[in-house]
Amino acid sequence: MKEIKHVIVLENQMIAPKMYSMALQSEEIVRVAKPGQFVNLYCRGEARLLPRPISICEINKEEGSINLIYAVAGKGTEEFSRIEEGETIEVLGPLGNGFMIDKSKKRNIVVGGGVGTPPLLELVKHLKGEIDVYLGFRSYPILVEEFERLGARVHIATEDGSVDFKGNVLELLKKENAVGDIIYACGPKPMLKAVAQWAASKNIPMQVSLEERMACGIGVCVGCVCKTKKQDEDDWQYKKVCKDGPVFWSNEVIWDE
Amino acid sequence: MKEIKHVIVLENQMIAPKMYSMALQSEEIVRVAKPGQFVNLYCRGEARLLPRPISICEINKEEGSINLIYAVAGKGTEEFSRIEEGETIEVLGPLGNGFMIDKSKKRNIVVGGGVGTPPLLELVKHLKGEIDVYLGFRSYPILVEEFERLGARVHIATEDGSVDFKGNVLELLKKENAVGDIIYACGPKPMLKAVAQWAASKNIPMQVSLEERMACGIGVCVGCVCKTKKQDEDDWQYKKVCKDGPVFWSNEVIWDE
Amino acid sequence: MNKENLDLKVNIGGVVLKNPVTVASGTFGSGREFAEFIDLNRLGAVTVKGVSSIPWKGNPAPRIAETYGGMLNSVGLQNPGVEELIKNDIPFLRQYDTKIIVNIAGKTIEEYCDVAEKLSHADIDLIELNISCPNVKEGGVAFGIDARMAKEVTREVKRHSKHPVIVKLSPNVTDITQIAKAVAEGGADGLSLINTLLGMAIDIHRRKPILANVVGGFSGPAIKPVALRMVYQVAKAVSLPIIGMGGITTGEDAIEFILAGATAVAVGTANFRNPRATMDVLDGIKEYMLNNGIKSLDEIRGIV
Amino acid sequence: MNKENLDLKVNIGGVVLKNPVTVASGTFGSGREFAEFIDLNRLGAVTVKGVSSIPWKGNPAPRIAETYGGMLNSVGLQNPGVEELIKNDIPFLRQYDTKIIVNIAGKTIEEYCDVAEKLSHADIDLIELNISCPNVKEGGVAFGIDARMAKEVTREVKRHSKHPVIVKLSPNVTDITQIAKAVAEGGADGLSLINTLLGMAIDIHRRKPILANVVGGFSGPAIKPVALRMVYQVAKAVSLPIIGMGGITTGEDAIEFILAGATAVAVGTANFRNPRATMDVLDGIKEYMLNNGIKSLDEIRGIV
Ligand SMILES: Cc1cc2nc3c(=O)[nH]c(=O)nc-3n(C[C@H](O)[C@H](O)[C@H](O)COP(=O)(O)OP(=O)(O)OC[C@H]3O[C@@H](n4cnc5c(N)ncnc54)[C@H](O)[C@@H]3O)c2cc1C
Ligand SMILES: Cc1cc2nc3c(=O)[nH]c(=O)nc-3n(C[C@H](O)[C@H](O)[C@H](O)COP(=O)(O)OP(=O)(O)OC[C@H]3O[C@@H](n4cnc5c(N)ncnc54)[C@H](O)[C@@H]3O)c2cc1C
Ligand SMILES: Cc1cc2nc3c(=O)[nH]c(=O)nc-3n(C[C@H](O)[C@H](O)[C@H](O)COP(=O)(O)O)c2cc1C
Ligand SMILES: Cc1cc2nc3c(=O)[nH]c(=O)nc-3n(C[C@H](O)[C@H](O)[C@H](O)COP(=O)(O)O)c2cc1C
Ligand code: FES
Ligand code: FES
Repeated sequence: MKEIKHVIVLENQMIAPKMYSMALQSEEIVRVAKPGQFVNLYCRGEARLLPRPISICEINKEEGSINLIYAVAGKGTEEFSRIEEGETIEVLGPLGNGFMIDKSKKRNIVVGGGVGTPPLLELVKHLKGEIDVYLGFRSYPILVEEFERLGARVHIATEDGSVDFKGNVLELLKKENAVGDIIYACGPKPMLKAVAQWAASKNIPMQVSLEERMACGIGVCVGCVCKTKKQDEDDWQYKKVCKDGPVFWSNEVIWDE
Repeated sequence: MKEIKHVIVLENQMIAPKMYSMALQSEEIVRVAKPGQFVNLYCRGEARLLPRPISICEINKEEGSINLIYAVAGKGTEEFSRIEEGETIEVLGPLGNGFMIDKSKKRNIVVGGGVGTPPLLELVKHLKGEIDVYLGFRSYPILVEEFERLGARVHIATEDGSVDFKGNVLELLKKENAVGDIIYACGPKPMLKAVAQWAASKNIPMQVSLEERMACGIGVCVGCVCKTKKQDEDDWQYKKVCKDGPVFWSNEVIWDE
Repeated sequence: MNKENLDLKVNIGGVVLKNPVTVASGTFGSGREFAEFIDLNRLGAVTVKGVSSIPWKGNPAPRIAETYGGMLNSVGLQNPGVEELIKNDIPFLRQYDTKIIVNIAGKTIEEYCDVAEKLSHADIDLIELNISCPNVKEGGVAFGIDARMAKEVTREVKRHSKHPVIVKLSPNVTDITQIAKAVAEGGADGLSLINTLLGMAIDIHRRKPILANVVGGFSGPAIKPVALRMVYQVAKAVSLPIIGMGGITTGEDAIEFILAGATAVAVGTANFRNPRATMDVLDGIKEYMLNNGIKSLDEIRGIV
Repeated sequence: MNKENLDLKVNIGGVVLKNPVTVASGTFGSGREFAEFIDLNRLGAVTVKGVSSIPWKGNPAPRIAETYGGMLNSVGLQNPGVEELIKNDIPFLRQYDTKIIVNIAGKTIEEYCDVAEKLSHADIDLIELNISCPNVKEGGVAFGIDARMAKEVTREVKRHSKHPVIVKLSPNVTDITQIAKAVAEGGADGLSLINTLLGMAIDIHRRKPILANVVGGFSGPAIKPVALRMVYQVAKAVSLPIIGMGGITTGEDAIEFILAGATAVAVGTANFRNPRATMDVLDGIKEYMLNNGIKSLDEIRGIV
């Protein structure tokens, strides 16, 4: 039977302002996890009942551990940031469907924005062919060396211009005349929407990993929906980000919300 | 200004089943505390907002610490029992008025029931003359040696007869033909009521330390009341246990609730 | 006395549940996902999420907000319609030795009756008539806050249903006993309460309500005192069996509701924090009975 | 911009508070005990505990129960009467540079008017008319759940009071905007909301309600979503200034209420857990204003 597990926190370090890297020991998660899936982390604070969904950033087969990278965004993640190595945390996962990896594509474009970047790292490990990673941040890039070590070409945009290109990731894609056969992306919704429009104009198929506020993470509460097209183009339905996603084909998503 | 302090827990040990002894470092409390006063302990668990009032059991001038003895009665005290030495706890106090010690009395009777026993230990240290301590427990006596070390004669009753006299403390008082000039008592209300009636029949003045559910502990919520007589015998009023007590003259208390 | 000879059976509108533990509609899907976490055979009943006669799209996201010890939702009864439920979920649930309660929604009396009628030939045990969803503007809650309308919709649905009908009450009323009495007059076979309170949360950084729908249904441990008070009041006012709910997380919570007069209890929001919550509640009830020498919950039901 | 040139002043019924932070009646006594913990001069106003025309004994103990993230009380407005307040507490509070709001209780319209009249010659700033205490059987809450009676008591108290009158609303109603509108028609100078929800807790070992009075007023962080929703609804429905309360513990909570439309905020149950809660709330409001470049709360009040 599935259950929430108490797992050991092997590492929990600040890697940038308000940004932490956490390693969790769990052979069970490692055994089945795929790039683009996420886990539910649970808070100790009794005032906070709902799980915090966090994407899997790396799956370390040898160590039997997974890596998560999370931003301190509120009370729950603030609580996580104070956990010391060796303590335990309650976790459920892996959850959701990961990226639908197409190894036949020769030229892969990977687009990340801010804390949407982490799940792309494990993804890149599974891609074949050329990989161009376009990342946008407010001011502190993360994971750049890690992507480079995997042989990807990394292109960086920062809003304040503190590193490399000053501007957003779409402007960077345009400026560099990015070309590819497929796009995998994760980041804030406005960024995904903008890139999806660009991809559509270039006729490049694109997968997006979405975020939404969740109550269960396992598909029962119908809380975490995104608007998607049905077979007949005019009609639409709400799909569950946690269970039907978090990865969707961008042309399925209705962005107008 | 007064404030809730984070103090260090010097000791936190089980002394009997579900019964713990906790030492807190606080020069400030030690400086002003009196026998029969209590402190508010606050929970970490966010679900539990209200303070847990616990009587001061001993005031250690040299160590600058106080001792508390508490039973695990519910979620809050259960939480306290898991605190490790060296950690901190939030505390406010001392609160309430202690016993009104009358050193002119030659023969002191001290009556304790269960977890009502602890505050009597510090009291006994301040009494002059002969001291007879009558204690009633369900089955595990506590603090017996401590009272004896102070030179008091200790008489014990247990409900299940596992130690000494089998029965309650009133029966013990009667059986031993207890005599004295004053009684100081703390314990469950039915016990206090019964002993108070006996004391009245013997014309011995008696002080009782009461318990009531509290929200503030500082006299503002008017939650923790006990029914007391007014000057004119027929009339009555609710007094605050936390601020007007917790110690009252037994003939002031109206026991019929 | 041991765990085996405890009598946990309860009777709701003529249907016997083997134990008093069910789930709150909308917090358990149709049970499929939870079958991976717990043995559904151990539940007295599974209450499936609200269905309407045709598919409902529900409200825009965000639909979820966390609050101190609770949560808000504005799902708005998104569901694939009763026919889909009958085709896919009922056969799945019937594999298990547990009763099936179907929560039904509608915007008009006709819609409610339509669902009830469609369910009449389905292999289910009880209908739970939801007249209290705060997330649907037309109908839904309107029926739950007006005694006359509550009585009418109950009577009509009873006429169209082959199954016993439990009516689920809204807590967002001045006097819940008045609605309970009206529904009893309408012929309800049981009551369930409470549905969610109406609440709100604001994102102070975006300066907007967190929920796209502005307000939402408030549930979880935070609301338990209100739920318990209402179950107590209603149990004193009418003699129908009550499924009590609102913040139940432990066996001790469940015992509080039973002492207040509930026949059965439903675990809701607690399922999100702990998918085994229903089992913990059931085990906790048994433990309390053993520790207190209680053979049947009838000994303590409503004695407060 | 720095802390000094923030404009925190608010106007309630013609009375200017130097900042929007006051306390919830009954959670602060008359301020005397809190003067040992905080500088009362920093409060926009002190709202003293409810007083009646003659002393009230209140309800039997236990009067307090803890719940998940909240508490219940059934104090029942124990108070020494308005004359005692005028003699002892008002002169004490007047030593401080803060406004004085006196919360008044009564069982009949005559009793309410009597208190208001007696206060007319007292050196206070505002009267808060409590028509919503769930712990007093006669009168009290009855006025708060009936629009007609709420209007009438407001009108009569206004006639007898020299001070502006804020009316404190009960949340235990189907539609709080209806009561708010009635009270506005009755001539109220402001509103405060919410009073406590009606709740209950049971001791499963003694198999009895924890409160001697069976039910009690439910307050604390747990109830914030209901309070915020009601403040939002009422702010949209009437144009009177609102003192928002219900679970406020931090500056962020206070900002939520102000975004929902509250003119001022009151800190209640939080005072019991943290005697400095009012100061934390005030400092938190200022910090939010500084971080977001807000000079006056008028810029954000009610914009949600
Ligand atoms: C599928 C998925 C994957 C994610 N992966 C990552 C990741 O790898 N790294 C990372 O830093 N963040 C990630 N997030 C966002 C992360 O879940 C939130 O930042 C986090 O829940 C905030 O919790 P908090 O208690 O700190 O914030 P609070 O604002 O105090 O949280 C209050 C409530 O809102 C919810 N919430 C707040 N912000 C978000 C958000 N952006 N998305 C979803 N729920 C939110 C919380 O879960 C909680 O229920 C992911 C979200 C989703 C849905
Ligand atoms: C003045 C005073 C002195 C006390 N001194 C001691 C002492 O020295 N040692 C000791 O073991 N106990 C003492 N108590 C009792 C102690 O306060 C309770 O046992 C404790 O608060 C229970 O908390 P809990 O969270 O474990 O129980 P829970 O039942 O989970 O508590 C729930 C709520 O009820 C209150 N409560 C429960 N039982 C009592 C009670 N008997 N009296 C008052 N409030 C209660 C709690 O404070 C809390 O607000 C004293 C009580 C008072 C009023
Ligand atoms: C996400 C969610 C969805 C819900 N959907 C329904 C529903 O479809 N029908 C219904 O009658 N109640 C619904 N409810 C209300 C619950 O069944 C229950 O009455 C309420 O949540 C109180 O119980 P709890 O505090 O244990 O969750 C829903 C509640 C939640 C949290
Ligand atoms: C112990 C206690 C006593 C109260 N007494 C009064 C009162 O005398 N008059 C009144 O109008 N409200 C009274 N209230 C209600 C509060 O003023 C406030 O409306 C309510 O508690 C909600 O705010 P909170 O959640 O911040 O406490 C009392 C509340 C508590 C907890
Ligand atoms: S979070 Fe519950 S369905 Fe997705
Ligand atoms: S506990 Fe608040 S007055 Fe005693």
